[in-house]
Amino acid sequence: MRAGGRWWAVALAVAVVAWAVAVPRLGLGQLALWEDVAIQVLFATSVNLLLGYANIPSFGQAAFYGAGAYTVALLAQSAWPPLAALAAAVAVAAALAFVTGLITSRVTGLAFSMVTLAIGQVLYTFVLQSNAAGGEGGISGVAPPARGLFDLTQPVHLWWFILLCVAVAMLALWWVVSSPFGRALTAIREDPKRAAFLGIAVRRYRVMAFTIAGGAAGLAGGLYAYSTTIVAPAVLNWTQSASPIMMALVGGMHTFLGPALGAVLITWLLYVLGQATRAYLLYVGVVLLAFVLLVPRGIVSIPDLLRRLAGGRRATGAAPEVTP
Amino acid sequence: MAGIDAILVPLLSGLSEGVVLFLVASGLTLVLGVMRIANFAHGGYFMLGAYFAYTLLRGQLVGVLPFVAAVLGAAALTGAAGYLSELLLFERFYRMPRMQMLLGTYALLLILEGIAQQAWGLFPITQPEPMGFIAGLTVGGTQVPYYEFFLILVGLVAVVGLEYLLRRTAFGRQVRAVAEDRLMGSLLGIDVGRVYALMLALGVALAGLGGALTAPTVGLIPDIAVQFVIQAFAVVIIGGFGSVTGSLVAALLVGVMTSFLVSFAPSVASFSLYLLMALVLLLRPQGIMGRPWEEEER
Amino acid sequence: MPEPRLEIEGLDGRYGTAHVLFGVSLTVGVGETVALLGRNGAGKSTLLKAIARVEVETTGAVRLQGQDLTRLMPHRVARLGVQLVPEDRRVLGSLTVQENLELGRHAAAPDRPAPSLDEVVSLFPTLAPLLGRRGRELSGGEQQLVAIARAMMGRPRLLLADEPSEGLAPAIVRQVGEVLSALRTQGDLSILLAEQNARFALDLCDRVYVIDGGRIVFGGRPEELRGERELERRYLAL
Amino acid sequence: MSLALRLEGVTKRYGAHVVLDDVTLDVEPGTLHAIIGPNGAGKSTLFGVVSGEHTVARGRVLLGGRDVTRVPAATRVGMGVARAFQVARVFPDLTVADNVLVAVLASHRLTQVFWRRRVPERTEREARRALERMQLTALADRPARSLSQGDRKRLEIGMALALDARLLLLDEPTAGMSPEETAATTRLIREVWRETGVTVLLTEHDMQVVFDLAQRLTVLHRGRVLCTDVPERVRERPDVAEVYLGVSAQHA
Repeated sequence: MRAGGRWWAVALAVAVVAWAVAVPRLGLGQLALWEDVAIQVLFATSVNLLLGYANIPSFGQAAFYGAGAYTVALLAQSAWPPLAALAAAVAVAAALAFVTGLITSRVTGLAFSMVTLAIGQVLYTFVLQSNAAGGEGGISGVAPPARGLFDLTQPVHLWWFILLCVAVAMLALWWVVSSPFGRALTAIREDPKRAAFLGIAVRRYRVMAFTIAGGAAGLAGGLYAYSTTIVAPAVLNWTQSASPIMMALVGGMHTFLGPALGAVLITWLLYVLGQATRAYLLYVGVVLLAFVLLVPRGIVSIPDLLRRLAGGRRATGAAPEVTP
Repeated sequence: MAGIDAILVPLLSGLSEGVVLFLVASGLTLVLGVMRIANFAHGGYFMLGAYFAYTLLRGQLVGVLPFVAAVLGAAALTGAAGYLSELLLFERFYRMPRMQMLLGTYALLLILEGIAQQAWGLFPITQPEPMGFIAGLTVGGTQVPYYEFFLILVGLVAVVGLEYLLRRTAFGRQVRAVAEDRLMGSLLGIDVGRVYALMLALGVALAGLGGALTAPTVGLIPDIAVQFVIQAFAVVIIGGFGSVTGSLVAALLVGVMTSFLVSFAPSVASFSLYLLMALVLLLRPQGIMGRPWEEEER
Repeated sequence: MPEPRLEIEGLDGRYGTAHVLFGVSLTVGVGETVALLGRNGAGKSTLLKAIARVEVETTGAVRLQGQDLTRLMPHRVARLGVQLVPEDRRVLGSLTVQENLELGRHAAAPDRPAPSLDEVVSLFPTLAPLLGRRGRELSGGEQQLVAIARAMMGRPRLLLADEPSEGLAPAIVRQVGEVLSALRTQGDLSILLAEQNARFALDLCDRVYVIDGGRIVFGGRPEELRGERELERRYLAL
Repeated sequence: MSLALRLEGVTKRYGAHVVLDDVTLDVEPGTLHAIIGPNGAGKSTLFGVVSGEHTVARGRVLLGGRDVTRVPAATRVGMGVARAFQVARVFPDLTVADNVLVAVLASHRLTQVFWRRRVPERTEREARRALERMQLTALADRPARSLSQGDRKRLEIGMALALDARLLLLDEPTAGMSPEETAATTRLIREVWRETGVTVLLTEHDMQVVFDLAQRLTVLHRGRVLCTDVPERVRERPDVAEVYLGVSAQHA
């Protein structure tokens, strides 16, 4: 991080803390919304480790998010302490991701997207049938035991607990992307064949990244279980996989904080629209389409875009006349 | 004969369900094979076809001929909607990086579903089967609805029609040429943009046809758009990307397999499709009829 | 010199970020066969692709009988009678030879009606027994003949042939040469022939250009080039 | 540090098409060896066979005496085989410095380390030195996509050397370069070769470059080795002029 970046980081941290203090005063509804925002920030960032950093186009991350959520929900019934339950959620999700990664490591590109999508769907339909996981109704009344450092039955305590977990996980992900491994991932993203001829075993790195991202998604799912207290099969549905990808694109892939920004905007937008209209999907679709067509590099690219527009030059490089 | 109907009845019902699956999957796989785009919005067009059929018939009980006319009309309307969206949107999608392209079609899916929510509401509506099709042929003591035979017939016509179009006509030759080598196609004077627009219209019309034929058998809700497209994708993966014949085999296999499982092992039935897909992926990643899928890393 | 069919003036070309053609000017007359010589990477293919409007971004003028081509889609250019036979031939592997040939018809126009299949096959007798074969089952030489025959199905005004002799055995090269020299006498067809194989091309052409580093460094008659020992040494030979 | 390369009767087919036909070739350690031949002669395929990208139908590939015919590409990199591509393949969105850094990290097998945030100071230093050697320090913070073709080629050679290469494969190192860039790259290859003593195997169309650099020359024609000799003698062979130039000897 450069010197200017450090000031930005400090300013960002101050703003986040200030907001975190303010939210509990806005009422329980707002608390639930902003808990969801924090969780989606983590989920979108974990997905972007794959999309933006490694160019692994997974469309099945809901499987790991949902696995984390169900793990916590099931363990809460046996009164596991929250940290242990969350650790288990991460482990289960990461293990599932590892196996999925191994199975799918032979396919790349569009085929990979389709395959991960379908594998996610296997889990979804399986859980729909499963009595242990509560079938279509899912598991409700997920609650942490009322003891320990945090009394998570208190909404404000839960809020701080979720924020803390998300913050720690975000730091860990930041750590990973700036490590030597993170550099290797970006190299693979740019040109896998080139990377192979530097002696990097591309497939193994893809599986590793997939496992790490899966674990982080599992944590997000586990926190979601505590936040909403209900885990239904819908958390595993494929639209749940599309949503963090949407957030990453809207915020800006190829940057660390872009997806987080996208998560804040989209989650908040969904909340507002959900209250205003029954056909909120239409408006979400329009917003997403606008980003896909007009701002494909996301919110983080907007200042740059404006600068270039102001500079009188065209915002995007002119496409070659015809390239069939 | 108690034995025959235990086999024949689930077989017929499986085949008829497989036909609908085939119609939707063949449209998807054609678009994938020719334009190299995975169209999430495909399910949206399936849903539109179903609602169009409902709207054309106003949900009334009608005879066979008006029903057939309405189904064809719904497919044509859906195809027209597809043609329009190709000109407005897909033409831009083709040039995008993969994720952006996928999200573009996903946005379109959300928009189509949202439009349906506005236009037809969130609650299930029903379109009865055509008069005379509710009854059926008695097979060894069990009634098989005529509607199932009708669906199988439609599937047969669709297979022969598609095969004829792609193998025997000048347009089909252009489609195959462009699918294999887009650049060479345009060097030979083929208007690739026009072929693409027509192919999307055709693919989407097939989804619309599938939707219209499904309308009498389900409670119509906008959410079928999201649910059905994934099943169609699974069939495409099992059959092999871009292969119409593969989709046919896979769709019929899935239909019949699910139908038998519903009778014998109901708990496995609903996700057997995805299990089969996982199995195919492990043993033969390119699908039953597919060639190894080569794609540029982007 | 016959009246010009293709005129190129001050053409610059780019592949993505790489600048590959610099101020290229040349003409090909009606009914003329012109060779474009140069070693690998000199810009021959790029120039042909720039004329056919594929892959290369250009500035400058390219005119076909007075009509500007530089703003057209490639299929429009093809339908005006410009047929590129690309270096890698691009015979469609999943289609039969006959289907490949039939595809060539799309470039024909009312004033240049497509020839019949028999007419074209009579020019390429080797192809007659292969019509039912799939493109991917052909040898390199057969593919080259199919690619040229396919282009002729659109009754072109201007045939752009990119290294038709490349990678072929001497006997097959001779055959391709015979076909091309037969085509020279076909109506008023103009041919622009890009080659590394100087001997092959010089025997076939009326005029010759030499291109190097994206610039035209020589233009004249084949006899004149044969005299230019320095040119031969630097751009074509050791 | 140099590695000997030996191909014994290597045959490579694509379907019915024979690309390499019974190729036997010896590259002495520490030499600058060029392979020439017309398009389609099989030069790039030969590079693919040596680097492990392609498998062979028949024959053996030996590196420093060890049979590596069945050894995968990544392992051969570990033995010191480094490759530069015909169209320079660098990581376009990474900076020039990061491109080299990834290569250095890979050579130290550090790329799997995700639990340490910082890149070790030692590797940073090494990467800086590699940049200096390639005279790329001024461009260090630019994304590689903004480089000219010549600078990209230089960067790619720099990355190959950062791998501690013992056998350097250069596929047309001056293709697409201006005359000035060609001259500079030729100079650079010679310097690198002198300094490190690495074995260099290169293909090239520009005969000037070939005769400037190569100690030995192999002419490949249609997948077969026509001859291997010192450049002066190859130049005089009439059959080489015939197949390679397509101009009969009396014109040349």
